[in-house]
Amino acid sequence: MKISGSFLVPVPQERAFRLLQDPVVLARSMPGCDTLERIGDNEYHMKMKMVLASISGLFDGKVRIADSRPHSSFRLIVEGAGRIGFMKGDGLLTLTPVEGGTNVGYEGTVEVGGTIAAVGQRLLDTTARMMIKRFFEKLTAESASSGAFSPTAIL
Amino acid sequence: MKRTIALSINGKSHADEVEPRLLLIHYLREMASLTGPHIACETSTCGACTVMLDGKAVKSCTMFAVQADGRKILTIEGLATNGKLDPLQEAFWNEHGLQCGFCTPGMILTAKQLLNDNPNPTDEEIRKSIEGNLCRCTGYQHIVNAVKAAAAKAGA
Amino acid sequence: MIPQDFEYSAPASLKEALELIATGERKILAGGMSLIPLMKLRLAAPEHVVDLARVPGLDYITESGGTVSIGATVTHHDLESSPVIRGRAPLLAEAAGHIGDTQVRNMGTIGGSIAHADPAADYPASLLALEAQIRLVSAKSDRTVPASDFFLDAFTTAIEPGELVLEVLVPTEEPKEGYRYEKVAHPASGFAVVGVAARIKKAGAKISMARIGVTGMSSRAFRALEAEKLLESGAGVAQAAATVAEGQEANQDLYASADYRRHLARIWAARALSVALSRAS
Amino acid sequence: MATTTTKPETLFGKKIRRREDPRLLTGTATYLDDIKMPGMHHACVVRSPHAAARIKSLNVKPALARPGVTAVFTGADVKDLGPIPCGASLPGLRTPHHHILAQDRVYLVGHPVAVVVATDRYIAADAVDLIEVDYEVLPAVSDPEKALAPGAPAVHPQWPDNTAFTFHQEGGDITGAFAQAEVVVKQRITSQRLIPTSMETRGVVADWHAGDKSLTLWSSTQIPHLLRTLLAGILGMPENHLRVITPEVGGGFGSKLNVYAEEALMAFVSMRIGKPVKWVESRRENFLCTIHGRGHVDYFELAARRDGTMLGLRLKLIQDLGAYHQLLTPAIPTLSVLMMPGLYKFKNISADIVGVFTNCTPTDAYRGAGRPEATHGIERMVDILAAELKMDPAELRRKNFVGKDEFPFQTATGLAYDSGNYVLPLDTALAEIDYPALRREQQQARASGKLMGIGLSTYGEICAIGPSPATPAGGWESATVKIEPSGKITVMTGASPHGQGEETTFAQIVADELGVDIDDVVVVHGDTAIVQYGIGTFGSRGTAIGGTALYYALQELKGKVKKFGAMLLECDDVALAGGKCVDERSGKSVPFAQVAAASYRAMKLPPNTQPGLVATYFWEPPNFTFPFGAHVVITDVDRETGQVSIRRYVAVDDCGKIINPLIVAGQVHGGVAQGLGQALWEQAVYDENGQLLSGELTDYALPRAHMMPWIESSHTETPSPVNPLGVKGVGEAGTIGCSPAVVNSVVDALSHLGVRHIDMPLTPEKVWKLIQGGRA
Repeated sequence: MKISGSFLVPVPQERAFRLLQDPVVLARSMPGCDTLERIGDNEYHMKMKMVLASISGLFDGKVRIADSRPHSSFRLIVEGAGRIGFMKGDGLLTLTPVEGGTNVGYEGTVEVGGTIAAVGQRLLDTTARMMIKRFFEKLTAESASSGAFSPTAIL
Repeated sequence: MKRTIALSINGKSHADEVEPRLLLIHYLREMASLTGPHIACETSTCGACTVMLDGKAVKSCTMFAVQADGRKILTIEGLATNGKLDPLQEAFWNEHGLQCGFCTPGMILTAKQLLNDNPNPTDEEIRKSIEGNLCRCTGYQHIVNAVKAAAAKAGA
Repeated sequence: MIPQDFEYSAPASLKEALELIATGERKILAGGMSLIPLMKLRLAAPEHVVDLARVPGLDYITESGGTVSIGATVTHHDLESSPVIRGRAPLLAEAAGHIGDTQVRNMGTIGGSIAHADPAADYPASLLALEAQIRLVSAKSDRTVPASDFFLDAFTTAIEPGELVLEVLVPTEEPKEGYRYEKVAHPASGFAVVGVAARIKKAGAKISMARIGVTGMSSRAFRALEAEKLLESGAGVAQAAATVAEGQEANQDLYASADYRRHLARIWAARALSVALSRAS
Repeated sequence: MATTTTKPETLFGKKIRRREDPRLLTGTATYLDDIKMPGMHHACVVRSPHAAARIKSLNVKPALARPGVTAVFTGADVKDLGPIPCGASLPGLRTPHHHILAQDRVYLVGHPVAVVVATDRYIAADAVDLIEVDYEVLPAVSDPEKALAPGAPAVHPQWPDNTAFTFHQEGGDITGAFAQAEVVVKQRITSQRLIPTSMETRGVVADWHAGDKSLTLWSSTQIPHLLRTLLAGILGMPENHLRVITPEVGGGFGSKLNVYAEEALMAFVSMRIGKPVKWVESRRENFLCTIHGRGHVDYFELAARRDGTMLGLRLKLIQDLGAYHQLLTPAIPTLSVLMMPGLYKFKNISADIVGVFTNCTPTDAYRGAGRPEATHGIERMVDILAAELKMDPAELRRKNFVGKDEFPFQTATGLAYDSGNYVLPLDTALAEIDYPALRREQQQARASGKLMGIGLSTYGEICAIGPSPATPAGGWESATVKIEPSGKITVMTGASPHGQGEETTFAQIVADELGVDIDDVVVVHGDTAIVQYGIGTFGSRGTAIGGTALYYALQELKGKVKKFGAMLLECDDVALAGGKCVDERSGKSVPFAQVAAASYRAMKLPPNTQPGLVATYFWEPPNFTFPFGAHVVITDVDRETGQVSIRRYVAVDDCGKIINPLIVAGQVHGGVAQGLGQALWEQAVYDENGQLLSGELTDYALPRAHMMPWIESSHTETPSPVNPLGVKGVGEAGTIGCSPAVVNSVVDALSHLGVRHIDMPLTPEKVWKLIQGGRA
């Protein structure tokens, strides 16, 4: 499934770019992210608990940052697998300065498998959009904070 | 932790210890040995497991046995009285309202509620009332005929 | 398809129920029509299920002072066939008749349905159009939230941890009002691809009040405020209906693209409004 | 001895209510999942969530540690068992070794990886979640045309072109036909993947008896005997140590005409644990692990003269096979080729099939099996030609039909159509709807902006499959008829029905032939220990072949009964009527019970006659049968939404002689429902990675009661000369006739907007977009 959209992050482009690649910020912003642990350059092991009303599932996966072009674009690849299925999101994020901050455009694909693919296709698009929205909302909130992140967020 | 439930099935009292997660359909089929209600989907879409709970058609695959504690259940096995088929069973037979028969117990019990609520339904009302019961064999036409025939007989 | 094991409580009073859900991960079971299929697929695996069925007195439908009160465990079937609802909130009765199928309507409850907040559920469109209120209680609180503040996003409501839906409060429709719930049902699931609830009051030949709720199109049900305003300021149904999807993101799935959903919302809004208008006197 | 004169009424052609129904109506029938045995274990299969992956590691220990779990088996345990067989043979066919459990690689979502065995099905389900499999995900391909493109991921690494076979068939002079053509119409037509969805999923119970090294296996199958033979091969056990029983079968539609991994797997499990074991397929497994149907991309070219004479048809057929061959997978598209010419007399055809591997569920026989695809193709092409020539589609059909005096008719595909009168059902159907008046109404509707369509399908089909040379496992059928010592009659048929009502129609045949009360007849099927042998019920063959075998067995038996009857009545010849042998000259008679008792007691035997009253007949049909008919559908299309509604559905079918009109009507209705499902709603949708997105009944739309139109069904009766009953078969007719009629109707509704073709299913959005101006 293809996804695309954009959000306004109310900080300058450079800072937006840094925030979006900061594992601490990512860990706090990605919905359900429990832990994010560095396993290589721009690569992190992630544990996630997705909760959507009654639906919940534990996922074990990876977050990867690639094709980074400071401060204009990079690819964010998030994948996870658990008992209820697996998912993989691969998106190109493009940053452009606009009035009031930075416009972050995203374009990419979401793949799912297992039970969530078999029974969830009706809700996949809605859910993906909702998760992305939550991510940017959290990111915006993070960007408003002092920037002094607690190092214990990364285990 | 297991719980004891007591309920009436087809007029007989039953009491059993069950896990809370035990689905009513499994309780009926495996503990009460009533294999008339069938399992054909896992998403509450097909109606093959339909039984009557306190007089209303429900999907027994989408209910825990513990929810039926203290209540009255009618399965297809309890529909005929003293060996005499219910008018709906008789009509399904006369009108060839079944082929492989797998959906039939659920179909009949849903139709039973329809005729209880609305003794003289139109074709459209019949079709609407059984929209939660999938049949892959009959194309439904003979089922509609059967429900109409049963209604006509009851009205006669 | 077998659920994971869980602990089960069937409290005998509301107080007990609220105490049970005040702590830990407790999932409330009402009719189970949304929860149990998810549990069978193991998409939901609550550790503790609290069944409301034994709590007495939650399945009432009463009317007083211009408000119909509907207890959380009233089933869709009871709602659809209730003389009070049919007489005083007929839009809601019409919506209830569109939910699922006979068996689902026999078990499913209004409280369970709105708490689940499926973006394609039928009730939210009508509750928005009716400007209904939802009463939420917990061991420590008791508050009433308008429907417009209740449905926040897909499967996301204003319900806080420890709260449950106690009742839905619906201002009575006037007998002269016209109403309609129209729905494009998904051929497999029966969920609303798009559902539109419309209410119209007339003053002479003019529309004095219009309320439009739309479900299924977006990640949450919404009021088509622009269309309402247009109708109230003398615009025709077609002109007003053409605006219902404006400013809303639309869902897409195998059955309908986002564009087609928007289109359906406009068409079915026009159809629902036309029927509502013809029913208004 | 009484005398009798009244000739009993024959039951052939009568609406007899079914004899199998009382058990089904009262919930007392025994389906697979109703079987309960002491010590029975439950199995649950661990399946791949990926369409293509290497299994890096597999850890079963946590599952084994779960109390109640008896065993877990993986690919290594079953690697020496034989592969799941493919019965189709085509030149150069590539057949992947189809292990019962994945070895080191998985090829489709749902691929079985391990099996968990527990004392309780809840525990087995829990334990499945405890199996840890580490996959290295590989690229997959789910679209057959993309699979053929250079550089596509290879489903089976040893065959990088994903081509399982190519097959060419030609008849007549195709080059000449196209050279002569004044007009050629071309169209790409797809027949989407469908999921058969019998209401009862598959299931298996296996019970190993170590003492005599025998195995009893209950399976919800359409082919108990073939299953036994093939399973014995997989397991490497003597066939006569294996007994296969089909309990009540809750629908098949071709999907249970197969040998599946789980059947062998449960046999293996029971042998290993020494206990009976049960596996019942979940609906999701049914969607992923039971065969799918159709899956065609067809490129048609039809050559004709300007006067409408059709000259020749070319077809390039791309068959999506899925990841493996099941029993008949590669053979199904060859049936399409056979049926390509439809009811038309042109004699030049050319077909090229490419069978393509994809990382999807195997396709195989689903109601119609190859024939709906072909019929859809030719019936769409005829309409496209009619539009091109601005001819009335009914007129164009009449012009090209094989004439009623031209039978047997040799087709360019090598068939001999047995009998027919193709104009008759078409004209009957058109008269029924008042075709000219409807065309006038359509003009008015268009003038006022409304969209209504009239669609025809004049279909033919190949039934009674089939003569043995054309059927991989043999195409005959068998029957044994036994008059018990008490005079009651037991029939054992090799056709294993599952909803088709043969317990009734066969009893009707017996009652007529022997002149006995139908209630004295019991029809037994589906147990290899009781029934002689048989092929099974599929391909609209049950009555035409199984019924004919019964008919001939009855003739043999009658001869013997008459000998005993004549001996008892001391006359030369007797007639059979009213449950008696009657000496028509003297009027004396002797009841069956007495004749039977005498034959078993054998105090005295007629000359050259053995004791007992049993006859067995294995009948090899000399040809297929060829039913036909006309379906006419009137649709209204909602201009604003693209929603199609069916105003009238008229079906005039000719399935030869009709034994039980009630049952035939039921077959037509059910068939139409499945055809309509394909035309309007059903579609197995895979994403690019091989995930089945329409993976449950909440997304895959089966017709429901409120979605079905009233079907106005009637018949013409052209007897088949192929069998003495004159029957042709009706199981698939509705499905085959339906979908082109519906699509033709909707295209007709939209034709003045420039629409020429729409691929199924005709979803509202697809139709709406065409109304918006997109040509197709």
